Amino acid sequence: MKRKRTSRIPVGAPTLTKNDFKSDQDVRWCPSCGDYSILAQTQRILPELGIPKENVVFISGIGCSSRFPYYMNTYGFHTIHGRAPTIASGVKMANPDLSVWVITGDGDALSIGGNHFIHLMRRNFDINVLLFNNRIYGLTKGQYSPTSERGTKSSSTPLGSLSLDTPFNPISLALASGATFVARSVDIHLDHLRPMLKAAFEHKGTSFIEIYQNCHIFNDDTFILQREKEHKTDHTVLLEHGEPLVFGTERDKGIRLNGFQPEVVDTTNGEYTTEDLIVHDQYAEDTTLANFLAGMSDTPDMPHPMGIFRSVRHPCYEDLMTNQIRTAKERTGDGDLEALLNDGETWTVS
Amino acid sequence: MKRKRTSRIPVGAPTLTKNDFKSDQDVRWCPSCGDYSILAQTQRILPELGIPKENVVFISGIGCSSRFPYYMNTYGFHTIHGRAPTIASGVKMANPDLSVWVITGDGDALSIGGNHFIHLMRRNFDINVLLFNNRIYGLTKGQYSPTSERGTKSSSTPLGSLSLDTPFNPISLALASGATFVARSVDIHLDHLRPMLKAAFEHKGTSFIEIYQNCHIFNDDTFILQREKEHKTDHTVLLEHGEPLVFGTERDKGIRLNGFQPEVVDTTNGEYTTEDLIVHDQYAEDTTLANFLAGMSDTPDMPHPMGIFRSVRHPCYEDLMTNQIRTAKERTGDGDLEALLNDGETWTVS
Amino acid sequence: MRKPVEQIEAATILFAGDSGDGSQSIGTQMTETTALIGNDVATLPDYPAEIRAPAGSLAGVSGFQLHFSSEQIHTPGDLCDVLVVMNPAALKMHLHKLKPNGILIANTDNFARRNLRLAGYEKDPLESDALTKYQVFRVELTRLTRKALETTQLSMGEIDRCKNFFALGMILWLYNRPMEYTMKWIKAKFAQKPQYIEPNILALRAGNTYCDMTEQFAVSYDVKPAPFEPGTYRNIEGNMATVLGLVAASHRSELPLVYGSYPITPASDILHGLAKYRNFGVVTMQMEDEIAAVGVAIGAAFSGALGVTGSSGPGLALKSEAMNLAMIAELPLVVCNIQRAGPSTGMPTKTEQSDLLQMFYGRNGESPIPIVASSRPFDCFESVYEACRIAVKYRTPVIFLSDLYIGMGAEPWRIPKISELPEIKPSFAVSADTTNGFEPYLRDPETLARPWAKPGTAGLEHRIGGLEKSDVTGHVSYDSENHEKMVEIRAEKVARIANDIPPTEIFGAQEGEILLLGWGGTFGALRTTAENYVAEGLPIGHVHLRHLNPFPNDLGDILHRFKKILIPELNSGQLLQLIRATYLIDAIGLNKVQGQPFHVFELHAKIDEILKEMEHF
Amino acid sequence: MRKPVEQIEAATILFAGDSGDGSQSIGTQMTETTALIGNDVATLPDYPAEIRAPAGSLAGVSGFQLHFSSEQIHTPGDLCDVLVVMNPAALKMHLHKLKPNGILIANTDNFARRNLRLAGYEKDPLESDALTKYQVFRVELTRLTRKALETTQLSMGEIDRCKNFFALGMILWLYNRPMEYTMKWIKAKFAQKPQYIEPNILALRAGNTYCDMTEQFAVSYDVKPAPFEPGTYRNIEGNMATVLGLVAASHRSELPLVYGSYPITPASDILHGLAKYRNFGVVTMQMEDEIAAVGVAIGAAFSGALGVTGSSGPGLALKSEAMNLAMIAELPLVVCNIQRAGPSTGMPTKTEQSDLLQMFYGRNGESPIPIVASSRPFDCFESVYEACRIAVKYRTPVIFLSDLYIGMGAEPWRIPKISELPEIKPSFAVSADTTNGFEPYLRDPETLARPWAKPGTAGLEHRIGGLEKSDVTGHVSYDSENHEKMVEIRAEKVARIANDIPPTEIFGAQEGEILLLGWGGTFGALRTTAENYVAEGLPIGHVHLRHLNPFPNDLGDILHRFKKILIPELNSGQLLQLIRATYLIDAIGLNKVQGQPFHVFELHAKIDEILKEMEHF
Ligand SMILES: Cc1ncc(C[n+]2csc(CCOP(=O)(O)OP(=O)(O)O)c2C)c(N)n1
Ligand SMILES: Cc1ncc(C[n+]2csc(CCOP(=O)(O)OP(=O)(O)O)c2C)c(N)n1
Ligand code: SF4
Ligand code: SF4
Ligand SMILES: [Mg+2]
Ligand SMILES: [Mg+2]
Repeated sequence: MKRKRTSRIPVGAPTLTKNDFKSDQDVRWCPSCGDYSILAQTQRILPELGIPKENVVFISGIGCSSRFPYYMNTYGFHTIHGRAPTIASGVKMANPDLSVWVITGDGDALSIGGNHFIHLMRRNFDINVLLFNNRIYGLTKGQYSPTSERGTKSSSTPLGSLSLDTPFNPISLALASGATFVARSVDIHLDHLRPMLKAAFEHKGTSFIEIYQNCHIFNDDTFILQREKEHKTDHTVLLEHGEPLVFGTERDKGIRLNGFQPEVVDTTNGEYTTEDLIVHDQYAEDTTLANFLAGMSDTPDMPHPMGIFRSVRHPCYEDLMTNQIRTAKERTGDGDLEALLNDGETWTVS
Repeated sequence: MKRKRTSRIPVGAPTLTKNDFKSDQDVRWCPSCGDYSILAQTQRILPELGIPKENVVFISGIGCSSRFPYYMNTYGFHTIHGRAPTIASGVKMANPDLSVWVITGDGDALSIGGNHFIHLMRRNFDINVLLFNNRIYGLTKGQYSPTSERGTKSSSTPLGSLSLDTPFNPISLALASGATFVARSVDIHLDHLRPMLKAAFEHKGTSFIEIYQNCHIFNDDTFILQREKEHKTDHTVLLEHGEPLVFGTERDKGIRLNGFQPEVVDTTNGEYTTEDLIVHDQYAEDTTLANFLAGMSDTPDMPHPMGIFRSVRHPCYEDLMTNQIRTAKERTGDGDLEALLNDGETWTVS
Repeated sequence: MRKPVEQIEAATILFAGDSGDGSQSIGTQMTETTALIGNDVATLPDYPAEIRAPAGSLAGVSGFQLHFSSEQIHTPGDLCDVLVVMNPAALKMHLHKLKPNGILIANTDNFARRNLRLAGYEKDPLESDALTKYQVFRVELTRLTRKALETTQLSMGEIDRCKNFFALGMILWLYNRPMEYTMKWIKAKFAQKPQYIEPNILALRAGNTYCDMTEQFAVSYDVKPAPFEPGTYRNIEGNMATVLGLVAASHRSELPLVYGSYPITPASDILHGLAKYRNFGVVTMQMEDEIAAVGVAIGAAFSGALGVTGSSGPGLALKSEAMNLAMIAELPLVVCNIQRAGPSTGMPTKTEQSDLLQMFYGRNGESPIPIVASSRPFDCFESVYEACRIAVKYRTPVIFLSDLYIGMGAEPWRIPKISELPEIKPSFAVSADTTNGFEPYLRDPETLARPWAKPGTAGLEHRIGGLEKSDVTGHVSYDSENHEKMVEIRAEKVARIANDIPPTEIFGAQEGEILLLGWGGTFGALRTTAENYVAEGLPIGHVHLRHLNPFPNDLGDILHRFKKILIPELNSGQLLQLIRATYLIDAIGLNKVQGQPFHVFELHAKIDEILKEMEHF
Repeated sequence: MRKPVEQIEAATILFAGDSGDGSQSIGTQMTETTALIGNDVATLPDYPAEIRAPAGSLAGVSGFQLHFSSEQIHTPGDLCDVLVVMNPAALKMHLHKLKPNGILIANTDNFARRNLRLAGYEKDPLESDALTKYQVFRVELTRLTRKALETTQLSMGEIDRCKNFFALGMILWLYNRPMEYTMKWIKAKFAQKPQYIEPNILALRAGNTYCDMTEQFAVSYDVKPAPFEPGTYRNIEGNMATVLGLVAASHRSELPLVYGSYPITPASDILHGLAKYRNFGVVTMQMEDEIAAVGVAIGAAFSGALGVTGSSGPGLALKSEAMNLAMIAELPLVVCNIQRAGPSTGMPTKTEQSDLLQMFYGRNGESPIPIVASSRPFDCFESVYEACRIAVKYRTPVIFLSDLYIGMGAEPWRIPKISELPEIKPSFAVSADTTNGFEPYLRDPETLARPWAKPGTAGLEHRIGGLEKSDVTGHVSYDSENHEKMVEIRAEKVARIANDIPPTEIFGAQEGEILLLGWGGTFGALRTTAENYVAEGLPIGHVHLRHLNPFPNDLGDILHRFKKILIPELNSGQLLQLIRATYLIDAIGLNKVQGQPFHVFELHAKIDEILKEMEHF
């Protein structure tokens, strides 16, 4: 486990529970919205992190997902559309001791907020970003989003005017922006989501999790193949460090490299064995493998990788800045205001 | 050569020359600025494209580089900081017949304009984007930019406060955004730059060229290894479709895949031959190879690839939109305003 | 035996229930039917916050009010004659809007303990004395609907979703309205899901019959058609009228329409609406943000199209830098602002008029932009068309102001003839007229508009941009005097638009005691108020401004003809501030910042107060 | 024999040449020396467009004007006593600023054909009659410098770059100033490149000696020290004073300073300056754009730091949405706007005051934000400090307005004692005082400020945001009356800041004919003008506002004590508009929108005209 700056609850203090993290506000999402599950898992893992509740801050933009902070009995700021990464950076910079979480949607993070998103990744503040990807604008009633597939029918692309834009792959974008921790999970895969949330917390640096989330009202079942029990074993592949990429209900299929392209092979018919499969390396500094895995979800008929694509340790912005300050103070002493004001050539009139 | 929509000069019409593309404005860059060379090469290739001058539009943001349109005797719009891609998209959408060029800098495109940049790439308008990367903000007098290396000393990071952000790799970012044509060249490598500019024009879809450009005043020689004759053969590798990645003054070195990482090998000492080297495939749909090549310039001691990383044909936004309009007109006939206003339930009072 | 029918002049009905109860759709149906049989009608949908609140909660109540009359009306009514509530929360939220002795229809099936608690009632209000001053009709709406639909194949959940049509059936009976229009609509609406057609019609019929049969309802009402100017009419919402106005301007000017937008309540409907008209060559581009949205519109304008963008509240703040570029580049551009309650994210589903000063001044430097405001739902058509006309004629961005109240409200609209629409002539430059070659800032001496030269036109190659430009040549210029001149020309160009504005109409007294001066969506309340006073013979006038920048040339004169100027606004006094500064008149504001439109009685109260004071002194 | 020395009261010198000629650095040196020997001094650098223009062109001319005196002065002077031109373009651009009979020193070596043509001269003006009304000194500056440096190891190009110090040497002689300060500066400046120390000093000396030797210069001048209040002084530029004011506020409040910014002329220097003070715990973050820059400042404020952001023109437009968030979230935040000439990109290296109304109104909804404006270079220190004080005390964003003219201008500053600085007390909430737990919108009854509870404080966990908030609890609220109440409270909170404003000082007449009312960087010109009239015994007063929102409580009274209110502004009349609307006074504007500050004579002309009219009627 990496050293985190966030303070820990003192030994012996009463332990927190899930309920300590529930605020007094009624949770307001549509029935069956995937957001409920993500909220519940977050409230479940937080007491297990060993940090005091008052050190936790949730920052969000605007969207259905961005109402999240209101339901957390922690510090929270429901800011403006797309700008949560900037505000979160300020919160963290001013107090590196806080555990800062950004809650965002596919529109919030990748449409209006795309620039802050990529810049947050490259600065590597120790912030955790949870992107609730439902491939739609929920709050504004169902327009297509930057992750909607080309040809989506939506309120802004009604009959005769399907969407024309090629979607972003959030994982690829995060990797290209220099993200040091990149993972993917699913709203209702509780036993997968929780460890991912914890791993994001434990990672020192910006952690990004794309969470496939169902919008029951405006984009129901867009992730049916990756979400539902009966499909998911054939349409997702779990990434585990050091393990070959095996999947399928019978764990009989694997991913092999064919040139530079992924290929699904049957590991039971004798042609290939697990030896031929790609072995996952989440700690690789080079992003070629992670990029390759990211591309799979854009490739027809490929299972979508779930888990940690990349996890590497790079210096965090706030630490580098704190160091600069410390070094400067060591070099020239704590700032002396009197001396500063009187700096340079002065003269005295009496 | 792919079919471009842009109209061609009729056969027999007088041919244009470089001078036809020079405006009457004095060119105002510092002496020795790399921008001069890019301007000259652009003015040289334009007459060779076979399109009428009046169909050419240069759109820029703000920065030294963004003054470019003033010097071109074509249509031009020097817009606002970072927004050129949006305005160019509107120009192209309203008249797909135009040849639209975006001129931008590393700050303009990747700092304030980062979001428009990535969205332009994914929409794939048939627009050519030339990014003059000098790793600095020239116009505002030398602050570090999103492509400046970490630890840069600049006017905004003076003594004791070196820059802390990890730079973007523009090529990686373009690829992750779905760019269909991605290339790199150097301001003063005239014989390389010109064919790149032409290829960008010929490509149907958004073409992106990162041009290493020297800012003589605020960031002199940041690309010395890739720009100067005495270094460049060892520090750049030319990408040529179907060819192995060979470089070096004696063309004695090559790039081999070691696991998922690039490795420089000597092809003369018998251990490896050109057979072992990576062969470039610019037309690959899958971006793994292109991503891998992009990553090389972030890897210490690797030569920087020059040339076309990727060139694939995807539908263009403006064509898809034009099709929607055509289809709608075919289906329901040209819009009849009278009928539209009287649509739905009406009643008459007399 | 037919129950007696009473003739009345007007009625106001408010449907209210949980967001899922379908109040909006039966409200719309009642509006359609009422309009089609010739009443004048005005509506006010009242949405809860954008996100679904828990079923049965106060925050989840959705309402739809409509007012119809045998006379011309202008507002959805202050208080209601009939209130239909689907649950206790709806009752709690809206009871205060019911007139004394008004009709309350409540779905008793939803008044169980849980719902009462969610609405904050200790005990069932229907059983208490609190309602004695109303005519209360307790109807087991859910049970009756289930009964009526028991033979259908639908699940219980699906059946319950039909109960709003039961309620509509009742109201249609109560006001003697035919069911046929609604049936037709149900058929069209469920064309793809035919299993729902029959059940909804059954529910509608059942509600209707129920009233006929039960003794509860003794009398029904009739409202005769209103006198309308001859013409063909349809019912229209403000945002839809904006959509049509834009399509019409594009058609009439023969400029292709490029609408760049980013979704935001309550402007999104314009994007949704326009996206349907590809057959008119309409291009809609949902962009990554509001900046990109105005960017494509500016680019399209530069290319020679009709570039339009639309947004609300925070979106306008984001567009301001680019609007300023369009201003200095002197390109035609229309920016639609469908105002909602601010500041910041504010209350996105509530109405307000508080962006006026932002539209005037929200840009760095001296940046005059004309502003045209729509006053009522159907007026959005003409006003946005006028915005396009000005933009094209004067080569300038123009702001079109609407708001949530009129954008979502509906009323009958006399459909104009195409030939009645004013001309919009782009008059593109086709050749360089001067010996110096093409001069992109050589102006039309009358309008001061600069030439619009489309890329693709040989010989007119030129460069524009956001740096100050030299007069005539358009070259970049840092010259002091040129800058001052350009600042003045840009201001003068906007000022000259006043020459296009027809003489201001004063309703009521042409001079006298009080002038009600308004703009935007308050028209209905102000005009109704003025009518009332005029009917009493009091010297009160009403002027409603469509053009806010520039003001009409005759406005100063008019203001001086009245002793007091009262400026009611749904903000803290923004037009007030402009009028005071411009005309140095001690105008008075009546300001309401509640996310809700004015009630006529609020205006009456203020005017009476002023009149009293005036007598006093 | 020493040449005669003439005592004079004041002098104005303008150095002008190509951007590469070093006018700025010798101007700054002359300023330093002059300040150090005790004159009052004011400067005006005049930069060309941001991008280098071709050498010798008109667009490439860079100028530096300084005015020094044995009396208190407030402006860099209207017309010059001495004009030093390094090339014909500089002459062309600036000759009109030279007083009749003024001294013109020209580097004749640069008046060759090519340069003349670039400046648009047909023939050499130095040879023509055009200059007869001036004292012209033709100096072969380049040749003389080369000669003086011929023994050094420098290349010809390097030698030529020393010629500005030759010119400075001449001016130091002309005004009897010591060379030592400059020599010290040269040594420090080239500490890393010592090969340049000696040559530059040689050039300086050579220029000085040249004047002593040549017969051209017969007389030199002396300006005695000015009377200053006792204290320790330094020379300071406005932007540097802003930097120090921010560091001081951070230090005094014990709040760490987090400055988020994106480079833009002329605000970048604040970023550059603050970045040097890591030892004060100052965090500077160069962000991806202006939105991110204000975003980090807001985040830092939420975290309990002093969040500050700074920009100019278009950058402010971009920040407006987030400023609105800070307003409704009621967080302390300081937004610095170093104004430049707009609209749009405008003229980035020229000055203007045209963002005032944008700062007031450039946000959607009712969004009151206090505004504090600095009036002169050294006043930036106190004004920005005051902005921080208000932000922290009232928990509100505050706008600090400065401009390019004062930001880049310099003057002597009496360095304050730390103990003189007003107190800034963050008073963080530490516990929930009520039985309901922590209530983030429970206000201080006097200031209406809400509590500032830092994350990390146990028991005060709470959520805020951009949706309308319920009074006291801070929960999201769509309630109509709550909204109106909150809009009123936010306005009232800003209004109460007026209680902190000391009584307004009126310079000159306390009542009478004309009041000059100004704000911001026009202070110098207005005060000088007022002094002149007061010296003549005319009943003219001058009030210069630091607080623009709210206005001081006594302003209305003061305005009514004068017959005419004249509001000179470097815009088209923005304060004018506010004053007219607020006080219904027929104030008159004097407006200059040329990217240049006022000249005192322009103010005189206007006042004389008004006085004449007043006599008339
Ligand atoms: C500046 C601005 N523009 C637009 C909006 C309207 N808006 C609110 S949320 C949203 C998109 C929400 O989509 P997403 O981020 O995917 O979140 P979801 O609702 O799907 O969880 C939009 C367009 C806004 N609030 N502010
Ligand atoms: C909204 C806005 N913010 C900031 C600026 C100031 N500005 C102009 S150009 C520029 C950066 C230029 O850097 P780059 O894009 O790399 O271009 P270069 O000058 O290096 O060619 C900045 C910050 C501006 N003009 N507008
Ligand atoms: S609209 Fe979709 S995303 Fe939003 S709350 Fe409802 S189901 Fe969830
Ligand atoms: S500052 Fe740099 S980029 Fe700009 S013109 Fe000069 S050399 Fe070129
Ligand atoms: Mg979404
Ligand atoms: Mg650059």
